[in-house]
Amino acid sequence: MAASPGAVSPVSATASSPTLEVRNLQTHFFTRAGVVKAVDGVSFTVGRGKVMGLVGESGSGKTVTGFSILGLVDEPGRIVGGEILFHGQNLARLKEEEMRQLRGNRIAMIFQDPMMTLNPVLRVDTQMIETVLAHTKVSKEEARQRARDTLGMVGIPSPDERLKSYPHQFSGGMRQRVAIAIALLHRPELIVADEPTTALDVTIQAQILAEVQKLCAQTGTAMIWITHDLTVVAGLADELAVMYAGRVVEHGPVNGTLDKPLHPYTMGLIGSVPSRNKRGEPLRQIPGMTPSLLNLPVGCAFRTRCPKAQDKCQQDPPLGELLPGRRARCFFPYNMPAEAAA
Amino acid sequence: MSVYLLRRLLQSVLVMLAMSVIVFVGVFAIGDPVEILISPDADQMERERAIKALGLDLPLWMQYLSFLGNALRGDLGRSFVFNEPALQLILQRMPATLELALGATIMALIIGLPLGLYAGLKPKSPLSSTIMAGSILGFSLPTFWVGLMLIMVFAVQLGWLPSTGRGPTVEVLGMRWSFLTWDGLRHLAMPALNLALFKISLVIRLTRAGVRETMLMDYVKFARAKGLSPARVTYVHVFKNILIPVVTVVGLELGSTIAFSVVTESVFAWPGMGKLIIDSINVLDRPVIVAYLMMIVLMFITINLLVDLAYSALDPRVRLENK
Amino acid sequence: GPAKAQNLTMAVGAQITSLDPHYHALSPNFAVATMIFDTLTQFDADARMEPGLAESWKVVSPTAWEFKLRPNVRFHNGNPFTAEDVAFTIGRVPQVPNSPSSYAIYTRAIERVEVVDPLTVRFHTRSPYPVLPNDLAQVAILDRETHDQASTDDFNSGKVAIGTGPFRYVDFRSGERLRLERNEEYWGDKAHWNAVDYRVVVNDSARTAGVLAGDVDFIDQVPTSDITALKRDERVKLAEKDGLRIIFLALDHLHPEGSPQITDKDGKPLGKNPLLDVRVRRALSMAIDRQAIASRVMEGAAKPAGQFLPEGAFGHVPGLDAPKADPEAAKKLLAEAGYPDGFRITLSGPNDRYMNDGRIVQAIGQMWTRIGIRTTVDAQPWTAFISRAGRQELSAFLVGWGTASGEASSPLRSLVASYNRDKGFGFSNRGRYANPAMDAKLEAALAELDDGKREALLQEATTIAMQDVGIIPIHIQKNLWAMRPTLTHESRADELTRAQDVRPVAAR
Amino acid sequence: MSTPIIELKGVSKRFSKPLDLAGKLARKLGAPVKDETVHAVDGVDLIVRKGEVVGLVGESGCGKSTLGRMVAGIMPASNGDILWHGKRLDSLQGAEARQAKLQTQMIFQDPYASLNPRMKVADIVGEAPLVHGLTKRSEWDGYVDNQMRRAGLDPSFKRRYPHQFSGGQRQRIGIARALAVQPEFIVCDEAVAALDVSIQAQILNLFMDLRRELDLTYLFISHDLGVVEHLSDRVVIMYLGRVVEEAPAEEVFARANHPYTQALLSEVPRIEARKKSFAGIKGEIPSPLNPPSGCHFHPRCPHAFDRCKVEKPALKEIAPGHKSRCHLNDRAA
Amino acid sequence: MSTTTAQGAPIAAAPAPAPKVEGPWRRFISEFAESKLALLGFIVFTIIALIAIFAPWIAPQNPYDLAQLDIMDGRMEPGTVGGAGFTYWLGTDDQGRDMLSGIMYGLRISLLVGVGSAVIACAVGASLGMLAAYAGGKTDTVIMRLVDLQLSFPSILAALMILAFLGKGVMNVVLALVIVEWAYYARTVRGTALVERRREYIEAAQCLALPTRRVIFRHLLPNCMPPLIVVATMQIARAIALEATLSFLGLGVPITEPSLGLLISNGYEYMLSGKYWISFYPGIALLVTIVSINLMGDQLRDVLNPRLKK
Ligand SMILES: Nc1ncnc2c1ncn2[C@@H]1O[C@H](COP(=O)(O)OP(=O)(O)OP(=O)(O)O)[C@@H](O)[C@H]1O
Ligand SMILES: Nc1ncnc2c1ncn2[C@@H]1O[C@H](COP(=O)(O)OP(=O)(O)OP(=O)(O)O)[C@@H](O)[C@H]1O
Ligand SMILES: [Mg+2]
Ligand SMILES: [Mg+2]
Repeated sequence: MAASPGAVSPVSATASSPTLEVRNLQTHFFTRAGVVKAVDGVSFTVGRGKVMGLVGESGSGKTVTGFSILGLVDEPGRIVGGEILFHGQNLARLKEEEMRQLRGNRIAMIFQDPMMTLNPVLRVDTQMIETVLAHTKVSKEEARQRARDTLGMVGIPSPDERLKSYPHQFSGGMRQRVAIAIALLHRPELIVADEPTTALDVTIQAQILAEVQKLCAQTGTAMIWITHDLTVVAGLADELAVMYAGRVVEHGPVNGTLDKPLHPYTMGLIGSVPSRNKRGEPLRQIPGMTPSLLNLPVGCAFRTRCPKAQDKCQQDPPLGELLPGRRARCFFPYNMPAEAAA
Repeated sequence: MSVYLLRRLLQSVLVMLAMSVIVFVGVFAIGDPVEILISPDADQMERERAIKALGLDLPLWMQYLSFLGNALRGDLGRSFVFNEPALQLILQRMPATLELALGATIMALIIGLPLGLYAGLKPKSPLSSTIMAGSILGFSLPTFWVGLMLIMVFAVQLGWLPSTGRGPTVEVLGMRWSFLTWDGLRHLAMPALNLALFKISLVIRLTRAGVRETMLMDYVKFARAKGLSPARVTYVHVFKNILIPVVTVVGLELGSTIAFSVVTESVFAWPGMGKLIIDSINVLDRPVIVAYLMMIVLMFITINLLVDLAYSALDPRVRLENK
Repeated sequence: GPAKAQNLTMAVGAQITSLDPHYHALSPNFAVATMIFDTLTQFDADARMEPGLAESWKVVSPTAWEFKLRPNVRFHNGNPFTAEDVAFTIGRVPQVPNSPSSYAIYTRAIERVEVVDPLTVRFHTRSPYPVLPNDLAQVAILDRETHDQASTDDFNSGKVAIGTGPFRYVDFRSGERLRLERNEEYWGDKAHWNAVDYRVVVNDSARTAGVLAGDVDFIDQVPTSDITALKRDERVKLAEKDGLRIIFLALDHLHPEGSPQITDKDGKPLGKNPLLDVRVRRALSMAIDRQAIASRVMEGAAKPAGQFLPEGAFGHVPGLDAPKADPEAAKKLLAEAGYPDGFRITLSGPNDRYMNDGRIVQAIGQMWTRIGIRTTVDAQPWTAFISRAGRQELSAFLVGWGTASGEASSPLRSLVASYNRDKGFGFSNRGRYANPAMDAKLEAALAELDDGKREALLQEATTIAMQDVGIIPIHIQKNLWAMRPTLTHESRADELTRAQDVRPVAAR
Repeated sequence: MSTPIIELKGVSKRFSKPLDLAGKLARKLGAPVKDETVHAVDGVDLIVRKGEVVGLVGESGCGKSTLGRMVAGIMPASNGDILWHGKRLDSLQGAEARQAKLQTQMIFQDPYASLNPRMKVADIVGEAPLVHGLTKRSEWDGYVDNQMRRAGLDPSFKRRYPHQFSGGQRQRIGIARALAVQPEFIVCDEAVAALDVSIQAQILNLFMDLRRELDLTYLFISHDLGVVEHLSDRVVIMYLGRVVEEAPAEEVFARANHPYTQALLSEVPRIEARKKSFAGIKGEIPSPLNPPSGCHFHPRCPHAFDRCKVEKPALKEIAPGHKSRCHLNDRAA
Repeated sequence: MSTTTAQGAPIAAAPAPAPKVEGPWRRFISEFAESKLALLGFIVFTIIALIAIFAPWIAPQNPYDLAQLDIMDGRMEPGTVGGAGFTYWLGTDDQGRDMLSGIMYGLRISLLVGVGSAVIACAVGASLGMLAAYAGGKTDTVIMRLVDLQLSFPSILAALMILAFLGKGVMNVVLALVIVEWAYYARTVRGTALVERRREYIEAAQCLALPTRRVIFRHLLPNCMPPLIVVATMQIARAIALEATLSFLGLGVPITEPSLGLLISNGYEYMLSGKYWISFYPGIALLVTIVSINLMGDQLRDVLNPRLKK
């Protein structure tokens, strides 16, 4: 086993090594209509205590990326390539049982729809306690205690009573908080949050974002925050990865990326946020539609919609570090110092 | 809750009233009971006497009103044939039918749930296809035919089980039950299986469909994301959810099981209500037919109510109004 | 085993509706009654009258009969049997409340019962009534002391199921089974069985399967379809007996200007009722191949018939045989009657009442169709069928008649005598056939106390009815029983299935 | 000023389950049985003039859609009057009623659920014009093509079914369907909420183009303040069935008066705000089944005082064209 | 921005290449055909249906014509040559009816009864269910109480009484089955319609001022079809089996025009005596028919279930 570097090495999280490093991940769905390359060469890293925003439009592969990390890709999907290094250990190679030990324990996930993630016929305490007991050998009472504490932590008043409730007795925002509490039960090192506030109101969203921020800061948990809402990421994340058609097209710190995006797609995305536009004036929009993942054109997938596309774009651009700490998958990026100089 | 019960009660009364009218008119339309009951040696005078004795000389609406009047006092009339209170006749035979129907239901659950679960969890495996194709047999083969086959194989050829009839009974709660003795169970086995066949298929299908749908739900994936063992995901998260439709339908089917026991009871000479009703229809014994149908409707309504209550107990989302 | 030999388990195909022997005149009920109770007179296996609780009887005047009763007979509860009991019984019969079919038809002729002494009783009739002993064979005798005020429920619950018969009541569950034990004090031949389990198994195949599987020792009403199988099987043997039940066709005589279910070939009304023409009736009768029906449909369990009763019965006309099938002659007759192309007719019948009833009507349908009468066959459950037949809605239909008394007066009076409410004639004459010549002969016979003269009159009446084709007789059923090979059965012509008729082979 | 296209006067909508026989009986017998009533919309006054874009904002469940449906004539009001060009909507008969209905069209939140999955695009778009005689069968094809083109859809897609389109395209079908009956007024009920930012921009642009070309009037329902700010001339803010604030758009975003509006504005995430710390209004949205007494917002309001709990504040004009429903305004005065 | 060359020019605002150009029918068919079993069921059912339709032309005998039957040929074993020199490949029944022809004609009756009753019951039930869902209030209550009444009345008993009332005949059996079955459809449709009615496309149709009838039948109904079709496939099978049971109980179709059920139930009496073919071959035919319908139904259920699709 030692032969495969970093495979089963006992995890000693040094401050320098990132919590998660995804390298060239490829997850494909083998459907009747053909192979859907939902994730096709995704790479990014998330450091300890950092929040990484994963943005991109619907269908660009954000959720599948999240599921790939947790090893929850179902038939007909399969991880066909790449590495998912969690503290250096490649999750893609783990056996199901080993993966199960990690899930909910050291890596947790929060799903998009707060109405659907909790089992409607089980009480909240059951759903929380079973999660505790799945990974630690404690008594039921201790497990309940932990559940109660965690519920309190996410700001649910009188957790004792609430534990005995069924999910339908909660509002959407509270359910999402329960889901977050479940994710936090084992103080995971990594949380994948898949659009956890998209279905919620602005006011409730704000409450949850506040909760999350506090937690990351306190526990040093790394977080991948999946969303298509740039404005949320702007306020929350440290780093940003932008996905387009199954690939990360840009990756870098939030500040730089949002202010001076490199990739034309990122540029277009930011441009279409209404508040970035003058009131009443036409919004800047990206022309055209997202291509089908079934038959992507060769080369840069964005080129048919890109204002800067050229012949060269018919080749595949690599995800290169174009500026320090900032990588993009483009031959003709924006905001390059050279261009600025020119 | 009280409103809910009250509403159900009112509805039941209406339904039973409607039922009694339909049956009265229906039986009247089929034919003349005296024609059937009377001895061939009789003459016209005897016939007239019999008509009078059975109260059939009055116009139908008067017969109905007097029935209604008696029914309000708890008297559903006396059987033309047996000269016993119709209700008593039915109550005597009810345990036999109930144990048959319950036996069949339990059998259906014991056999159907595991098979359905397997077929739902592994929809592509050859065994699942076999289970599903096999389950079609459950409702394609006519009950009476399967019944006779069972008798031929297990009683006539192999001699393992008694061919027909009900075994020795034990009196509990003032009723005679046969499932408490070994011989009684042996007698029960074949008819119950015969009756269960359709329900086994039903349970398999419901379970499979339920499992397949539930497996796609986000909360199942979330349960896996929590790191639960596959067994816990299946047996707690999935199973409890599919139990709801299964229990509902199986409960509701109990009513039709009792109705379908007509066929099974006549094939296996099982002395239950089903046989009674067929015999009564054959001789147009109207008081028994009416009483039987009233009982069936009452039973059905009760079962429906119980199912609804069970449903609300199983599925916390459903609350009978007004908490 | 030997222990088992003392017990008998029987499965019968007909429902027992009550243990009250006067509640519902129905032959399965009567079969049960004759196990627990006795009658003054009774029929032997061949339907001949024999003494029962009465040792002898004689006519003392045209309207009075004197019966000598059997001495030293006791009811199951030890009460002695006397003439008072007879008088009580005759009084009770018409009084049973709610009876759907009363035994009073058998006692109605009696105007008064005179108790002469404890063992002599005299019956006074309203008019000369030759068949009184036959009628009394249907009336179970009860104990005045025990049964005064006894209700039908009391019988069913076993409280007063007490008679003088060969078996005593043990347990009765209606619709399921009756349990009996031997009456050790019985006055006649004691029954062989310590205990009898008399079960009701209505489904034919279930009964057959039961005897094949060894769950029951004895069954009745063996379906003809199982005859071959049972004959081959070593586990069982069959018993058969020519019965008294005739299966026949009745034809519509009521509607002269067109029978409801007869049309011409194109479905248009004929304007008249062809069945009123005796040539047509004869043609219909001649078209039927009774031999084929008996051998193919009934698998041998029937005898082609040309009159109501089998040979040996009172009133049987020697030489009045079943008509030979002759389709050609039938066609000729039809042409003579003015129907060279035939017509259309619906032949109805029950499908759940007589042995193979549905199959017989189909077979007859085939045969009629072959002589040019296009026949639609309509077989329905008895309930629906008989009501329609009773309302004279049918043109031709199949029914049966069992002559329990073994005397031709019964079918003549009920089936072919002109419908007459006051005389009580033609009650079951659903086709409304009417023939005054026949009526006259019958009426004369019914008032004739001399057996010889009466039989001659009955034979004449029968001959008239048959030659006029008042009904079309098909066949007389054979009754079938199946049992373990170790048993024998004294099979009865009157179809009754009773435990006292069954014995182990060795015990004979 | 010309008569407004739509005027709402004290419009309310209650959803209630009337007691049936059993319920009444039980109440007679003394069981504590209440009929449940949801005040989805509670005494709303609103005016929409020709050519205007009115934004309607509020939390989920506050009654925005219900209001929109009543305006669009899908649902009758329980109380109050809805005037269409000065005429009471419920008093209109025959052709005029149909006209009123057709003149007001609605575009729905869920672009998929609002399209009949079993109809071809051409039928979805062209059914109503044909039924209402806006086009003849012979000219139908061309008519449908025009409508589709106007909504930015390639007419060659018209034989397809909704599931064969992407979200943005589906919303365009919905728009084409509404435009095909030549309305003057369109109610957009969260019409872009389900769409991606990039698609959302396309649709919003389309709305603005159409407004210019066809002189359309919009009631624009949304909970996304950013979108509303971008699009509308006037903004109406609802809380639990009541209008709490109403003002021209600039005014609202510059000088929000009602504490709820202020809280709402502070929560809107903005792309310019980096690593901000979120707070959230405290408390959950109360149930409309039994709304808080007095001012509905008082349990969550940081400035609530005793009066707020008992007395319902009135909607008062605090500046020209700027109304607010808050007791604080009285206090300041 | 200025570097954009002619060849690389963006295809501005070009209508997106739509996901997949496949009509719902084609998609439906290809998804349906995914299951080999369902395809097999379809093929078998087609053959059965063809046999049933063309029975009068392909059957060796007209088993319903009494003139062609001869009881002397009754109960002959398969392969026997009958009196008229006619080979009975599957034997004969008690009336001398050629079983092969009997089965072909019987299929006709059984399918007519099964499909006929399902179609009519579906039409009646669906209309009432839709009406109940759409109208709501009192109409809904009355219809649904009727449904309850019907469902609580054991179907066999109902059919028994109806047939006893109406008399025999294929049409009466169909009618009885319709009366027994409509409630299942009504309940199913109402359930779906209640959900569909709240969908926004119905509101959209209302908003377009379309006439109510049009909304119900053009918009609501088609979307309530999938569960209806699923129920229908089950009910066809159920109706065929129920008809067989009714025949067993002495009701059902006329004995001279036997359906598969009646053939089985006639032959049933001969099972014990080893004349298996009278009951066995019709049984096989019935089994194959119902199995093929259900194999199709099973796949339909999956194909039509949007939740099982991603
Ligand atoms: N089970 C599956 N079978 C086939 N294709 C799938 C499956 N699951 C996902 N995909 C495809 O993978 C692609 C990526 O899906 P994913 O759910 O990751 O998108 P997303 O970025 O999360 O979008 P959204 O914002 O809508 O959630 C989509 O094109 C989708 O069609
Ligand atoms: N048909 C109905 N029957 C009963 N209550 C209803 C009905 N429609 C809406 N309501 C209730 O009325 C209130 C307002 O609903 P409405 O849909 O108008 O809210 P909304 O502001 O549009 O919310 P969202 O942002 O979630 O769309 C809610 O509490 C809702 O539960
Ligand atoms: Mg996603
Ligand atoms: Mg809404």
